[in-house]
Parts: sequence; structure tokens; C-alpha cells
Amino acid sequence: MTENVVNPEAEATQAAQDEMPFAIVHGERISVPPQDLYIPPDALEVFLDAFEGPLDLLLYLIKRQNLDILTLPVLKITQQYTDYISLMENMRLELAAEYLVMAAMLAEIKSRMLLPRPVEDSDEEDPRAQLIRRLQEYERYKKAAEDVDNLPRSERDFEEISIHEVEIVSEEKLPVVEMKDLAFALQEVLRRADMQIAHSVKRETLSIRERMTEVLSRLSVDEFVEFVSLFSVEEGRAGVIVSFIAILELLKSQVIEIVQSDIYAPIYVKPAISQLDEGAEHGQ
Amino acid sequence: MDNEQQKKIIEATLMSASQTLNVDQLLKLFVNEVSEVTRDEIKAIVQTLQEECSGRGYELKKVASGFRYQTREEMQPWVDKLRPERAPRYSRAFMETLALVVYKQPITRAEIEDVRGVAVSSSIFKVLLEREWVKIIGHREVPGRPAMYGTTRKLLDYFNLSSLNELPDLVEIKDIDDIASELILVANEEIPEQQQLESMDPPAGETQH
Amino acid sequence: MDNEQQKKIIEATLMSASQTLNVDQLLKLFVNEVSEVTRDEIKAIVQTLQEECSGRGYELKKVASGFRYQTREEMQPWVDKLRPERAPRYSRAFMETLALVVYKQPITRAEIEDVRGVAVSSSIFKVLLEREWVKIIGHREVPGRPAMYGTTRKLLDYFNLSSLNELPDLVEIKDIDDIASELILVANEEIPEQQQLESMDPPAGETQH
Repeated sequence: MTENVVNPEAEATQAAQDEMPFAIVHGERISVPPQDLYIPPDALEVFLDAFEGPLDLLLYLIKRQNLDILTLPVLKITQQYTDYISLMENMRLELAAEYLVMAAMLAEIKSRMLLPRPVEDSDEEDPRAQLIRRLQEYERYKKAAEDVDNLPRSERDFEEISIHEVEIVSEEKLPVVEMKDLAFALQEVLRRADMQIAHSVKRETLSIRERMTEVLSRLSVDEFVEFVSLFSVEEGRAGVIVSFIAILELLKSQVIEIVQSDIYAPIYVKPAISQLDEGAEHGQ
Repeated sequence: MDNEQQKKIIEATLMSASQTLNVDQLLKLFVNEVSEVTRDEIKAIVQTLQEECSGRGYELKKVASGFRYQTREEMQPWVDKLRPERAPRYSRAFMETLALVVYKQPITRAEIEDVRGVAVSSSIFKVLLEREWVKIIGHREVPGRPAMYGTTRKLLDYFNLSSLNELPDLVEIKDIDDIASELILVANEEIPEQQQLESMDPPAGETQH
Repeated sequence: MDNEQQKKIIEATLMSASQTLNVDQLLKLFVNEVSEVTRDEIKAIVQTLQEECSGRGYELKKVASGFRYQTREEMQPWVDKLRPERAPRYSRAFMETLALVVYKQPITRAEIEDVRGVAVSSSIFKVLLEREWVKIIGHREVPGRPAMYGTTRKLLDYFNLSSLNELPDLVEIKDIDDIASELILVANEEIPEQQQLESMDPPAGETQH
């Protein structure tokens, strides 16, 4: 609800609670809108928002009558109600429709009360009773809405506490990589490479690749490694062959160099670094 | 890990949580720990923590979806002084619609409009659904299969309730009741007694005096 | 208003504040009140509150911009257990680079770029080296002497492998389904729990080495 609604609503409530601020003679027919209900036409729209619908308006009117529904109930209410909506009609047609339905119902009730009751109609419920039940039900939920509104409410009546969390750097937040991811990544990149050009991706066993890394790792620690020490007999024939192929591969790609100072002297393996340096030094 | 340590862990967790936590969630704090913690132990610790809030500016409250620390209501006027923004206000139409969903769930929009005597704007349902206070819990098997609405735990949490039972009872509107009975008296003079009584009986079960 | 009440107000305010509050801000809680509160009184109350946190799971901390309640650092690993962790993920470029180092080592950056067809950002190598999954194992003796990368013992440990040989031989396999099934076999045998494929049932005691 907008801000400008608050005042009329408060006034309406105020009026409803007051003991009829303007004297209305018991049973008197009312031909003009009640004083406290009269609104200048330009303020009507605002006032309308104070009511939640035809039932709400009707409830208000009944309360204003100090619940004197018994002696001249429907007639008087109907009168006021129709007076009220005739004002409203000019202003807010779309809203007025709902109120008009109620007016029609009130008019029907009024007419029935006036007409002699035919005997065969006796099965029918008193239309007043039906209306009162509707009003009763509406008022009950109107009250419930107020009760719910009065409940302690987060933000308005209390605050949920969520204190600051200290941040600690934890290593566990590193991304997790699954072997599956790794394999798919390779598959994908090779597929792309195949499509690009006839980039030859030869089948190479990982054991040789791994051994190449091992050999290079050792060479990065010790500059000179004895050739024989790169083989371990425990690995058996296959292992020795893998090591040998790995060394040949490294030689082929000029990553390592093999030196032997003399015939039958120990063969050494060293990184190919110095080779390039020497070449540069000697002009070739 | 001793009981004191467990209590501190639960306290820090509930204090820093941005939502309510229930016993099952708190149990997860201690899975795979050497010393197993039982549900009953968690409950006992939470109760101790609740007792320790006595005389403080906050409390450890049990609401529908679990436990949470919150400021005490009587502190709110003070706490509000430092807050520039106001808590949202809801219109009467909004609250009436909400009340009908709360008290008459499952309920369709048409049924709500029937009681209120006026159309309910779509924006009200939009807000109710967006705030997750209300959800569609099924469809009524009538033409058009209209959605039936019900309330959520989140709504109870927001209104500081642990169950719908804690809601205020639907009141019997006395004055109209009186009107009704008086109307019967008057009507009885006009039309045969028994039909009046039938039609005027309040719906069973809802009467409370 | 007694001191106890002032303390509760400050406590509730600090507890529910979404940011730190300093003494000046806390003073505003009590402006226009009958009993004036001084800065020194505020400070004394805050100090009392700080002392009352001793032995609890949280503390009232003074930071640059003021005071705030926060979890104790030693509680945080526990508190974190309930936080739904969104597992960070590595980019495709990262994974492909890693895969090439694994399967084609020793390999230079230029060779990786050659196969991938795009440049590899330095940050990828930085992370690979920081995680100690990859190391420089030498330099290729070509102009520029580019570093050659190989995998480490740590990477094997991470995948729970004793040798690269235990990785599926993928180069020739073109059918992705074959890879997948082969991987599941490997994974079932080798991968520790947290790295298991989601799609897979836990190995029912059939682990073999």
C-alpha cells in the first residue's frame, strides 16, 4: 500500500471504532452519504484503497451502525452501500464492478424482505443469513491477517544473527582433477590436432616417456651420470630395454650427450647444454 | 574432543550460519571424527547453549527448519536505530491473502477471492512465491485444475514459529455471531424455525468460545 | 537504563550488524536517551563483552574499522564443514596442457602450443609448477633453450599411481566409450575416494593391485 493510503485508512479505522460521531437517528432513512464517509471526489480513489473490497466496506458500514442490523438491517445498509458505490462508480469503474455485485445482492435481499414469502420458497435459506455468514468468514480472516501481521517478524521485530566468519586459507580448496578429466583432455587436444594438420602423433609407450623424464631428472641433479647407472637389473630385460630406448630418444632429440674419455673407459651421460655452448665458442 | 569443544563448534557454526540449521545438519560437523557424537548429545548441547543465552541480548531460537541465533525482540527498537533501511511493510490485501493460505491451506486463488469478495492481484502471489512463503502443493481436480497453495517452512521461520500450531487461533467474531443468533430470533418470528436453524449453524469444528 | 541493559543493547547490535561498528556508531544507540552514555562507558561495555567471549566459539574482535563478532579461527575448519563447497575447476586449457605433459613428457611449452594450436598462458604453468605436479626437467638444446617439462612423483601420488604406466594408454584409442570404460576400471582400482567418478559404484571390496 502506498504512503498516501495510510491516512484515510487510519481515519476509516478510527471512525469504525468511534461511537457514531455523527448522530444517526435510529431507523432514519439516509438519503445522503454519511458525513464521515463523505469524501471529496478527488480524494475518493485514495479512500477506496482503504477498503479491501465490498465485504470490507460492508463490515465497516455495519460497525458504523453499531451492529444494529436487526431493526432495519439490510435496508439501511443497502442504502448506504449504494450511495457509496454510486460515488465510486464515476471514479473507478473496474473496482466498482465488484462492489456493484454486492449492491445487487443487497438489493435482492431487500426486495425479498419486502415481498410476501411464497410457501414453496420456504426451503430457501434466508439471504441475510448467507450474507452474514460471508461477512463472518471474511471478518474472521481479516482478523487472522492482523494476527499474522502482529507476529514477531524477522527484520522488523528481531534480527537473524550471522556473525563474521574468519577466513582461513585452506589448501583443500584446490580444484580436484580426476584421471578421467585428464584422459578426455588429451583425447580432445589430439582430436583437434588431427583435424588441423597431419600432425603425426605416434604411439609412444608411456614407460619410455616416463623413463626419459627420469633420466633427465637425474641429469638435472648430477651433471654427469654413469651410463650403466641408468639401468637397473632388477627391472629385468624389459626395463633395461625401456631405459635404453629412452636414452636413445633423448640423444636423438639432442637433449643429452654421451661421452667416453677413452676406449673401455666408463661411458657418461650429461645434459646437452655444454654442446651448444662449445659450438658457439668454436664458431661452429 | 570433549563436550566443551563440541559446544564451541556448534556455537560458532550457528552464530555464523546465514540460515537455520537442524540437528541433522549439526551432526555433519562431527562425521568422520574419532569421537562420535549422537543426535541426543547435539540436542543436549543446543539446549545448554539456549540456556546460556539467558540475560543476553540474543537468543538461540528453534523455528520450523531448525535453530538460529537471533536478537531478542525487546532489543529491536535499539538495533533499528543504527539501521537506515526499514523492514518491508505489507499491504492489508497481502496479509489477508497470506492469512487465508495459512489458515485454509490447501486453498486455490478462486477460494481466496471468494472469501475476500475481491480479486487478488497477481503481484501478491508473485511476492508470496518469490519469498518462498507459499508454494503450489497440488492442483484441485476441477475444471481448469487450479493450483492449490500451502505455506512453507520459510514462512514459519520468518514469523519466528516452529510449527503452524503456534499461530494464533482463528477467532470467532463475536458481534456477528450475536447478529446471527439475533437474526435467527427475528427470523423465527417470520419463517418456520427448523430451516433457519439448519442454515445458521456455524460450520462444525470452527466454533470456539 | 542500567548498565546491564546497555550491554545487552550493544551486544544485540554488534551481533546483528552486517559490518563493523565503532564507538561513535555505538554511541548513536543512546542519543536522545534520558540516561546519557559516554564514550568511556561504551568502551568499558565493549571490553566486558570481549571478556565474556572467553571460552566461547566466537570472539568480539577489534579490527581497523571497529568491532565485530566473529568465529574463532580454530573453529573455522569445523564451521567450513557445513559450507557447501563448490569445487573449483580447472579450465580446459589447463587440463589439456597437463594431459600433454603427462603423456608426451619431456615436452616444451612450444611443443604443447604446437599440438594445441594455441598459445598456453603462463599462469597455467605457474599453477602446474606451484602444485608441484609438473617440474622443469631440463632444457632442449635449441635456440632459446626452452624448458622441458615432466611430471612429478607428487602427481602420481595425487592419482594414487605408482607409475605413469598405470595410466590408460590413450593415444591410439579413438572410441571415447572405450576410454571411459577403461578409465572406470583404473579408477575402481586406484583412485582414492574423493576423486572417484560420480557415475561409478563404490568398489565393493574388489580392490586389487
